[in-house]
Amino acid sequence: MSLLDRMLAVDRRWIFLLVAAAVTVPLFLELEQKIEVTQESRGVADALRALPAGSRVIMACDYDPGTAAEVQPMAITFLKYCLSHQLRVIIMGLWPQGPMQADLALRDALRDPAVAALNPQYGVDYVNLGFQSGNEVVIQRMGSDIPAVFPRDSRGRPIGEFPIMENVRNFGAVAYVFNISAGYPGTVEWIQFAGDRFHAPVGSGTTAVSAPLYYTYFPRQVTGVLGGMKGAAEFEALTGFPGKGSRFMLSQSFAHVVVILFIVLGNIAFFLSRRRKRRAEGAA
Amino acid sequence: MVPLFLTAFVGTIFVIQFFVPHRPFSSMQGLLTDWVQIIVAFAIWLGALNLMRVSAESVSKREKGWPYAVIIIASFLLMAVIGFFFSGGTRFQDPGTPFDWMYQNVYNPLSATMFAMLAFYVASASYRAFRARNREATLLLLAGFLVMLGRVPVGDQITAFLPDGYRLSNLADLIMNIPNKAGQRAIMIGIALGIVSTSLRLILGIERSHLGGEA
Amino acid sequence: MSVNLGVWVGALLTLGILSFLYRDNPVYKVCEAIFIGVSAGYWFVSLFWQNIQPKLYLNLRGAVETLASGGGIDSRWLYLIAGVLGVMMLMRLLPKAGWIARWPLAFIVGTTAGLYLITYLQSNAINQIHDTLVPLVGRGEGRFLFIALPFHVDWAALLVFIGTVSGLVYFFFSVEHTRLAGKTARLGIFFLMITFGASFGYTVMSRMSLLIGRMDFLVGDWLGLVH
Amino acid sequence: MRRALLLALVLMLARAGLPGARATAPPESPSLLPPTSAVAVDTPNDAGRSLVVRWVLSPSDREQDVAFAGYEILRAESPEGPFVAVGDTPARTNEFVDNRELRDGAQYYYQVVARRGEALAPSVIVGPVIPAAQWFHTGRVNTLIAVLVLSGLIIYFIEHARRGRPIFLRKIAGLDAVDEAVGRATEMGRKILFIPGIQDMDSVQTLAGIAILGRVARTTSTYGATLEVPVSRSLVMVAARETVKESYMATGHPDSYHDDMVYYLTDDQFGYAAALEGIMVREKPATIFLQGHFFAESLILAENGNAIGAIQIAGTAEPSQLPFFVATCDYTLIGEEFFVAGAYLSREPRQLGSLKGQDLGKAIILALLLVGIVVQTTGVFDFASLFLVQ
Repeated sequence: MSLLDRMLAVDRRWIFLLVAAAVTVPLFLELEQKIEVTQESRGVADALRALPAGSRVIMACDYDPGTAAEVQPMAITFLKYCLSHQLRVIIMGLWPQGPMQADLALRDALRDPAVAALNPQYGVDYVNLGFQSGNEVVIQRMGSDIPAVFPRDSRGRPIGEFPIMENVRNFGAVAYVFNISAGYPGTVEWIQFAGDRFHAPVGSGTTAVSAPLYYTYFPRQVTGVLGGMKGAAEFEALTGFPGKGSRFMLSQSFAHVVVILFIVLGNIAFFLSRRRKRRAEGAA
Repeated sequence: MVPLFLTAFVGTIFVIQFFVPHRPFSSMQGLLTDWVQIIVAFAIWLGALNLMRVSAESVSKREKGWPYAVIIIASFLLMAVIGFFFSGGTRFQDPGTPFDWMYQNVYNPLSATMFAMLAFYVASASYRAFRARNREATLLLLAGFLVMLGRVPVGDQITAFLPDGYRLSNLADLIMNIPNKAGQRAIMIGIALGIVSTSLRLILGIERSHLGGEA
Repeated sequence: MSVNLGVWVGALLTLGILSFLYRDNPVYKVCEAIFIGVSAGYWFVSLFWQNIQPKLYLNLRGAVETLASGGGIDSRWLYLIAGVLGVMMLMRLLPKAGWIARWPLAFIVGTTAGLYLITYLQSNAINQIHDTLVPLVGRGEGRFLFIALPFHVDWAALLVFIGTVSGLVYFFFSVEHTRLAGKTARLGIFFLMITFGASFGYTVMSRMSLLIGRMDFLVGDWLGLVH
Repeated sequence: MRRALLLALVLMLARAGLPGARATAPPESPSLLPPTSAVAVDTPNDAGRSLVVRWVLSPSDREQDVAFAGYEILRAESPEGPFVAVGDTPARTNEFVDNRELRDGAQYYYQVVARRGEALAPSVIVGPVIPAAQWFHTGRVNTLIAVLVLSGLIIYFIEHARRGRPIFLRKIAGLDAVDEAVGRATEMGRKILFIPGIQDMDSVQTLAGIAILGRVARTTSTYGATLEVPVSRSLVMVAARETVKESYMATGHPDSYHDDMVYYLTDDQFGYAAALEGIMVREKPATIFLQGHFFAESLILAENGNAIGAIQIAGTAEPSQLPFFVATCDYTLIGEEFFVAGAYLSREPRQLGSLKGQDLGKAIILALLLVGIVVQTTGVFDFASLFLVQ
């Protein structure tokens, strides 16, 4: 077996080990990374900045722990920004795990000094309406009657008890919808129903997998898109709340370089070995 | 016959209500969407119960790997009992309930790790399988490289010698905003037409494979 | 190192799943079985408290109470139909009555078909056509490379337009891909491949982020080596 | 040379589109002024019981005026009052949708009050205005036309095909490769693996995959090659068996068919992938078909197929998995191509007909795009506005 063939036939576990090292080692390094901001990310931050204090925003959490690494930092930053700028946040989810992830994000956000200084109150400054099954049908229904879709919050209390829900009948009472999306149902449905049908301004924070598709809706159908952990880092930079997104950028860089090197090496070995085989066949 | 009628009836109502805001369509739409939500909840229940049935059969027949089926049943029951009886009823998601503990410390890490495993597979496929075997694949990989590098800070660091605005991050922006947008749009329009025709066939009862052949 | 029991449980389960990378083993299988069971239980519970209880049970209880107190029959009784359809869904578990599950299924399929027919047409076709149609040439100054032009040209929009049109031509099946159609389709596949390349890059990015999150949990939250 | 030009063009474009500078506002004025020229109208295109109040912002409502609290909306059923608060909006909003206990056909009057702390500045009273429901949503005529035209075309061509009229579909590269791939496996005396994805029969993609299986089975039966179809759903197993059996009957090789060719592994996504991985490594099939609805497991499957050196022909409409297939497989049926292949091979007239209808829909869109871009650029008429849906 030639060196090339052996190179191609290397045990996968070595590759696994290299990848683990590439993402783990940078976690120990403290290197300042300059975050280049894309216009899609800027779109989300600008839309938030344009909202007057007291406006209601919906944070729709359509993701689960499986993809939380990418989008949880966005939820945290979004909450920090809103609660420190007197924007009232209505949390909900079309994925059952979404509102629970939002609760985790809330715990983090409420610890931030800028948020803690304002001492936001449940039911007044923010509320968690919980999960509702039915996918896009839920959004469609919210367009005409939010209280009918969410008669109670995630803890089973009637929403009539909460000042934040006063006069909220449909998207007309909501100044911005920020959807954190990890697939279906998610941003596509929010755009199609809340945005296109009921004209609510929609912004999206999403996994990198979905970002290329959602960019197509920008800027008219969606005001902004945060794509993956990089998007989270950009959002953190734009709002001035540094967090996990920024911290992980170095690992992300390393990981990408490693993958590219793998592809290049693999291809070199593949083509050299193929050429050698052809030559051998030609000689024979 | 009934299922075909139901599909046609409900489908037509939802098409009409887009164009006719007047009652009764507006209120029917509200009621029907509520029903859908309830039925969908039962459908997901069905999935969970089916899993229990399959696992129980596996245990009773002592199939290969049946002890794992016991673990599946046990962890399902544990989660269900905790959620129904020991986590404060409708307040089951409150921070501090046993249900919340299970979510954070069992469900959360397991689900996150399952997906994180894909990173390893991507890496090994990068080495062993992603080949510039033809013009299409070459183009794809090149665009992939540029985006991968351009979307992390390292891309701009290795092209720092170029003037601002001509670096890898700008090139990645360009790829996302021009060819990606155009390609996605072509695909989206195609998909839209495909969905219109499938939906139409469903409403007209031409397409009925979901009902298990003839219904 | 963490002293929190929950973090330890999470870390051990994480390692159990990761052990599959070395090779398939019983520890991995146990963790996988726990995952399957717990997630099914999770859905089971949350759907009950967040959907069936408030939407079905409370509505019907309200209707019964109204009737019992002499208030007559109100519209909430209609929810009984949804409940019946839901139970029909569960009938699939019974071998003999499984066919009845087609009714609620047909109901859901009808809703989806009706909703999708409109929304995809609107959001994915009509709105995208609208966004593609922008003036390509306008008043003002423009340039082509380094040559100044007496009018403004929106090169980006022009390229997006060409890409969209040629991509559509590729997905055209009634015409053989020869001559003009063939050339345009080839241009279309060029745009499509760059699109896939972009998705490829973003998917890799996504997967790596998830791994970073897990590794951070292990070395940070659990071992406490990173702050 | 052309490439250099393209690169230059690309770089030039990267420079375009810098954000503009922000304007600064004049200093604030102390007294509180009311909003001017309020109007109230029936909410258009709705189910009734709703009215819209709009106003021009009070001159006091500016960003520098932090004490400015917003607007309160008062409503009465006669111009004399009594006026009752029905809602409020934050500063710098100029519209309020009132849907609080309104009756269709009744008359209402409104007043918009600017608020700064305790200070109030009411607008003039506007009204009467009467809420009503509409029978047709006027902002959606374009969508209605699109629905009717498209549906008409699709139904027409389904009927057309059903009457047995021929429908032309172009060649698809991945399908032409089927013979070659099967032939190679036969020569090498190795198996052919057909993987129809991990979704159930309710996915259109699974159906398309099964249709392609029918064609592959015909070829394997005539070549005498060994076909294996491991599946992850019991219903898919039933359907796949029927299809393969039929193909073997049709080519006159019913004896070569046996039920074990199609077998069930597991419903679990990664369990299925792991089992297939084992099969691939052990049996080293020469050709692998990946045709159906795939998710994250696609990568694991395609990688292993590649590692054992099999010819791989993939097809799916799942956008997130397509890039991996293109990068790892020899041929890939992309999106619609995959559906067309299924319909084309199954020869099902209704499928063929609706595809033709779709294609004509695409032709219309193409024509609209080409005409539209010219009209839009010349500026004689805002063609794009025809595609605005409310």
